[in-house]
Amino acid sequence: MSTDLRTRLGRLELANPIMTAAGCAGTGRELARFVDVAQLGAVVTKSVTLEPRAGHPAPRMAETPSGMLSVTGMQGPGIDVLLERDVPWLRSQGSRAAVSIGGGSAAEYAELARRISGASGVSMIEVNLSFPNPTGRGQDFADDPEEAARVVHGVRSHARSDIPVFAKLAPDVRNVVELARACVDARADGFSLVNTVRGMVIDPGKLRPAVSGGGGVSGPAIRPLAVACVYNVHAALPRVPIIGMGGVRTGSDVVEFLAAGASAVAVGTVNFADPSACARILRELTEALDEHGVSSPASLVGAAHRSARVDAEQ
Amino acid sequence: MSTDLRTRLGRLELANPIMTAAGCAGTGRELARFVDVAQLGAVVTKSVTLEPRAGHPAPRMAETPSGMLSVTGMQGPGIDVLLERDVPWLRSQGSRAAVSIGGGSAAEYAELARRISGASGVSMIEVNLSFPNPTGRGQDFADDPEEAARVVHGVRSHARSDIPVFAKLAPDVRNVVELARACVDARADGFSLVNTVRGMVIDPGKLRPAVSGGGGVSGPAIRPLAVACVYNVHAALPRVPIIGMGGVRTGSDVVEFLAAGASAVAVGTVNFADPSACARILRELTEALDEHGVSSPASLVGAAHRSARVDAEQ
Amino acid sequence: MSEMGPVQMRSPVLNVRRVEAYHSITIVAPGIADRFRPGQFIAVAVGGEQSSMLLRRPFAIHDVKPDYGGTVEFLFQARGPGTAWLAERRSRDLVDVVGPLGRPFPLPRDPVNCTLVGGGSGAAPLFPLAQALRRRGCRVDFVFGADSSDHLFGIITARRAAATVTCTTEDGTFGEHGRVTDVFERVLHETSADAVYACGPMPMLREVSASAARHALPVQVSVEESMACGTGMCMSCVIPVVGEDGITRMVRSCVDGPVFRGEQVRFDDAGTIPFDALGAPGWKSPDEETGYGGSTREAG
Amino acid sequence: MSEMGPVQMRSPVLNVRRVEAYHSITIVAPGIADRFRPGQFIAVAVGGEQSSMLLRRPFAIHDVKPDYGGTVEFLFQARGPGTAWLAERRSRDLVDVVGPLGRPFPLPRDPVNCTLVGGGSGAAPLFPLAQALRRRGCRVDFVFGADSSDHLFGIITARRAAATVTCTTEDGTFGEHGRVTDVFERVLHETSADAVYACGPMPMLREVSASAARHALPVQVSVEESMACGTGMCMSCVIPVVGEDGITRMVRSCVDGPVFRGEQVRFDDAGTIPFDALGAPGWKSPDEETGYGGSTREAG
Ligand SMILES: Cc1cc2nc3c(=O)[nH]c(=O)nc-3n(C[C@H](O)[C@H](O)[C@H](O)COP(=O)(O)OP(=O)(O)OC[C@H]3O[C@@H](n4cnc5c(N)ncnc54)[C@H](O)[C@@H]3O)c2cc1C
Ligand SMILES: Cc1cc2nc3c(=O)[nH]c(=O)nc-3n(C[C@H](O)[C@H](O)[C@H](O)COP(=O)(O)OP(=O)(O)OC[C@H]3O[C@@H](n4cnc5c(N)ncnc54)[C@H](O)[C@@H]3O)c2cc1C
Ligand SMILES: Cc1cc2nc3c(=O)[nH]c(=O)nc-3n(C[C@H](O)[C@H](O)[C@H](O)COP(=O)(O)O)c2cc1C
Ligand SMILES: Cc1cc2nc3c(=O)[nH]c(=O)nc-3n(C[C@H](O)[C@H](O)[C@H](O)COP(=O)(O)O)c2cc1C
Ligand code: FES
Ligand code: FES
Repeated sequence: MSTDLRTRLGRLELANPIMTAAGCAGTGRELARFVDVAQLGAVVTKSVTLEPRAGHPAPRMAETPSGMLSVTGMQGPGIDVLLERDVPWLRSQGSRAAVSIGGGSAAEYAELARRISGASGVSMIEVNLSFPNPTGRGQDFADDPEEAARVVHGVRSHARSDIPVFAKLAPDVRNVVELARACVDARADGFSLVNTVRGMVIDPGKLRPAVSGGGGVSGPAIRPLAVACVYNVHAALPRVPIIGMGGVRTGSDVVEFLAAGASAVAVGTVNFADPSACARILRELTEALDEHGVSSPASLVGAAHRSARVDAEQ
Repeated sequence: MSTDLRTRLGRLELANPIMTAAGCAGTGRELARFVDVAQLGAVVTKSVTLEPRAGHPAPRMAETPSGMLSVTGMQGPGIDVLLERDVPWLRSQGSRAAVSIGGGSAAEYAELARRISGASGVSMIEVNLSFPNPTGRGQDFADDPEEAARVVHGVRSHARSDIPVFAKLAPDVRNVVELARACVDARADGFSLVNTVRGMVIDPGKLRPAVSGGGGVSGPAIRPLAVACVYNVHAALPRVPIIGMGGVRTGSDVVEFLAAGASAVAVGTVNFADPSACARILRELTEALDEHGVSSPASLVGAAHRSARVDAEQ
Repeated sequence: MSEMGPVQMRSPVLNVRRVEAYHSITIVAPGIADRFRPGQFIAVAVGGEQSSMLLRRPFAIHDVKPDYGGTVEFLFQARGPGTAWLAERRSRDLVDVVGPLGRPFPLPRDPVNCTLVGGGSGAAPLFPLAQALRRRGCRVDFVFGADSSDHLFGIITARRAAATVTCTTEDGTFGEHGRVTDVFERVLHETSADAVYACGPMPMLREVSASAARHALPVQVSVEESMACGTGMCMSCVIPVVGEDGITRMVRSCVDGPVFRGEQVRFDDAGTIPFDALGAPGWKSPDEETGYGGSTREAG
Repeated sequence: MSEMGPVQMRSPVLNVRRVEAYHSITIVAPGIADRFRPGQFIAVAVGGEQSSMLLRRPFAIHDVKPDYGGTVEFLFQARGPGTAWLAERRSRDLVDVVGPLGRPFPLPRDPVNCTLVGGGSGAAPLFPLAQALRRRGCRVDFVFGADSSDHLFGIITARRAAATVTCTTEDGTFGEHGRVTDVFERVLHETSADAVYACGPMPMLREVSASAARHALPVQVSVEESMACGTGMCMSCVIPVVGEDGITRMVRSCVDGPVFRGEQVRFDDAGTIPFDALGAPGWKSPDEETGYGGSTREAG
């Protein structure tokens, strides 16, 4: 069967549903040594702030069972360098660039959206809400639906109308559906699910945290948490497009996320383990679609909800 | 060095800090075919309800990377059978019995505490708050600090005063510290951290949830989430004893939980993978204490906080 | 730690070989071989110490021999990553194994005629059963069914052990074209069967049990429910079974089974909680659940 | 996919042997051998496809040979579970490897006198460096230090390649009793060193860099910062390095290193974000953090 991998995320069309996750493919250049970045659905850049940031001191990571713990502390060059240097490079490669943003206040997020809209070449804005909120009662913006909505609303208002705004949420919140509803009410165009989950590793020899203050857990270990989030948000908001992520390692993991309700998926930590993973996953996905006898990934989106309904009716 | 493994959990003294996690050692009899249950700190029985329960239909589990997803739906014989049949058996083996309880309302939890207090042989009550709350605005009692506190308060009021009441919390709540404070204010004597984390697995062939409705993720995959909870609760409430659990597999994992602030640990999913794990872990812990040059597990409790303080002062 | 309970050991692999579409592994496991009774299984850890695969894989014991103090053979199909890893084992590798587990096939007191029905790899545990039956003077007749000829195994051994061996394949590549259930009743008649034993997929067990019931023959079935521990600790392998008292209970197939009396298993209700099962919602206390905001977790 | 960038391949193991306290593995990896320049490393996947160990382990390339189209040798100590797994590999096993990675040692244009300092397994990458230097007509002098004699390796090879080889052990079991830094300045004098290369633990690199600076000698150091990807994608391997412009940046030791000019590495500030580093808190925009209720996650 001839497969058509084209994927719609709201108004945005991608060549295929395989993207990179923010912070997990460098600027795109590092990944490009192993994978033809033009062949990916999109490359999402590491969350960028207004100003350059040096990030968290090393050690920044520790291995965990089937995952890793990390905290980079948003090290990055700042939005201006990103727009002048990295986004044009991605465009020059024929790649779609999505920019992930983070800030210390709703105003900073809005300003980032404004600058991105002033430049060219950015296909999507991903709003990383797992950023410490200095004033809110939650620790991150994402821990409080109201604060999250305020940020999303500001970004949507300042972003060019043709650039979709996706809200990125983490699974370790009281109720991810409640949060998602708040973001949609604030006019988010879609969701990126999920960010890392708070965790800690203590070095059993040194008796101290391996990464000071703890960090975020990512990788296959959190895949079931991510799939549950995608499933629940899709059940509640079936028309809002979702980019699923969290431990995607194989084509069959992509099928799992599609069936849960994601329209596309992003590959994160597995790029570190297997730098050519994106290309392999794309191949495996094509084979899996064939096995299911469908010609496009869209046919599988939400399939697990349909089978659950059939079960319920019987 | 001669090691003294005796462990205090508030007023309760255990022979050593290795316990079994609720629902992960059967009634104790199943584990007893592989491990001398009298040599454990305590055996925690599967969460019991007032009436017998048939539980969730099969399939009830799926393997996940370094973990598993499960939902048994609280299958069990009901409190009366537990107190007449299983607790006396554990006592006859010379084992300490802790009973985990669950219910559909604060009144049910309180009634369970009353019945346990009327019987003999129960060393501790563990209050499983990850039970669906039919009336609260959170999905589980544990999703809402007020509801959780109401349950804990009811149990504490109806339990015999010499039976410590431990509140069991899960990591996927907005703020586990806030929840823990609410439970302590309601007179919880300690905490069991953590319960499973909500997740889902979708069968990529059948395109449907492998366990209908999803379930709880357990095992080494969630260990970093569990360690972070223990660390944060201990930082906020350093005098409240904690039983740490979530993916404990080796003696060095025990050291990790002790250093994070747990006074004892429970072995859960790993009993399924390695039925004699508890005995092995106890040996490994003894060796690890030797390597650290300490004679008791208590010396390591909270060690990671002390080293973090030293770092901060330098 | 009961005298004859299961043991856990690191067993050296004696040999690995292909048997048609299957892999056969023989391990040196004296403690397990000693204790074994036909119908019991082992649970094997897969992937090594740092494996991401936490759960043991259950396999029926196909043969035990006295060599090297006691060996155990099991036979499997490489399906997923766990069995793929097992298929790569070489002799002298160590595997961590627990067994023997589960309730064995009960043996008849008298020398009666027994028909043994195996579907696919479900034939594996019937070979040691046949031996035990023959030692008691029973006549044994085999009925084997599989998708195709390469999913049948041990036919020569079976012919030595049994009075008759009848085979069916769904694609007609060996024996009769069709399913075991197509020939089963005929074999019952031809062999004057007094008792039936069966192991294979649930639909086959259901039909075999129903046929046996129609002929008023006692039938023991070995079920293959997905298992996380195999030792009775996790409650994941339950099926609805009617007890002597007429009450249906959700029982663990790993410790209360895998062998059950066919008429006691509620095949049609497998994968559900029958409304009349002990502790079912509505049975006494309703199992209320809210649909609030998402999935439920293991909360019990 | 740049022509001379790193490649990823499944390489067969040619052989595994013990070298004193180390294990040496040689793999057949033509693409890596072709591209290799001294100082570069490989990143090896450990534990097989279903491994719970997700991250690759970085190892310096110790030797490349033209045999079988190109072989690569690395040398390691079995420390944790990943290296323990590697130590169990046998010839013909396949390992998934990425390389060559990182910035190689820059070579002098002229035939100068070079002192190469290795601490423990840090000596490994200095052997191919020595060969390359000798091909340029440089004089090579080795200084090796280790805890004890069994942590020194390749002394005979070193003696063939170098004018002098000086060894120190902390327990005095071989060579001089003490640390490399105790003998390093003496060797510099005796050999009229023009340039220094060093690989080993951070404290050693710091002292070697400081000594070289006192003697106004150029020094290249290869650092060993803990790495998650080795390919520049994860930002976990950063150290503070002063650029040509005098500005300190947090740079990735996997792609911007592992080889740096000694005087550019802010050894005393490793493991911190120096207050004057580009983008440090207070440098421009303060990195405000709340202490509310728990740990922070990766949020960037
Ligand atoms: C009592 C019993 C005896 C068995 N005897 C045999 C035998 O003799 N030969 C044989 O080939 N197979 C047998 N099976 C099935 C065998 O256990 C599975 O094929 C095997 O576990 C699949 O593992 P995997 O990693 O390849 O597959 P995966 O699908 O990756 O396994 C994932 C998880 O699902 C479980 N699982 C998957 N399929 C089954 C299944 N059919 N039954 C139970 N659990 C399953 C696994 O144990 C594991 O926990 C038996 C099962 C049971 C319960
Ligand atoms: C550029 C570079 C070159 C290296 N070359 C060599 C060499 O030639 N020979 C040698 O014996 N060792 C070398 N190392 C160190 C080697 O990578 C570690 O010993 C190894 O990763 C430990 O893995 P493990 O699973 O045994 O230990 P674990 O402690 O279980 O590893 C857990 C995690 O920490 C990381 N890690 C642990 N120790 C180190 C370390 N010292 N450096 C970097 N990461 C670490 C691992 O990569 C892994 O991600 C080098 C490291 C780097 C960065
Ligand atoms: C099959 C299974 C059944 C469980 N049953 C209960 C239970 O009845 N009550 C409870 O509080 N926790 C229950 N848990 C959670 C465990 O007690 C434990 O908190 C959790 O699994 C984390 O520990 P682990 O990773 O070591 O398993 C269960 C877990 C599993 C896997
Ligand atoms: C090292 C590292 C850096 C990350 N940086 C970012 C980031 O800058 N912004 C963001 O939204 N998510 C970031 N993430 C989260 C990932 O984009 C992704 O949401 C998460 O890791 C789950 O996917 P995975 O399991 O495939 O990695 C980072 C994750 C890792 C491991
Ligand atoms: S498999 Fe765990 S109880 Fe049967
Ligand atoms: S190890 Fe990932 S960027 Fe260096």
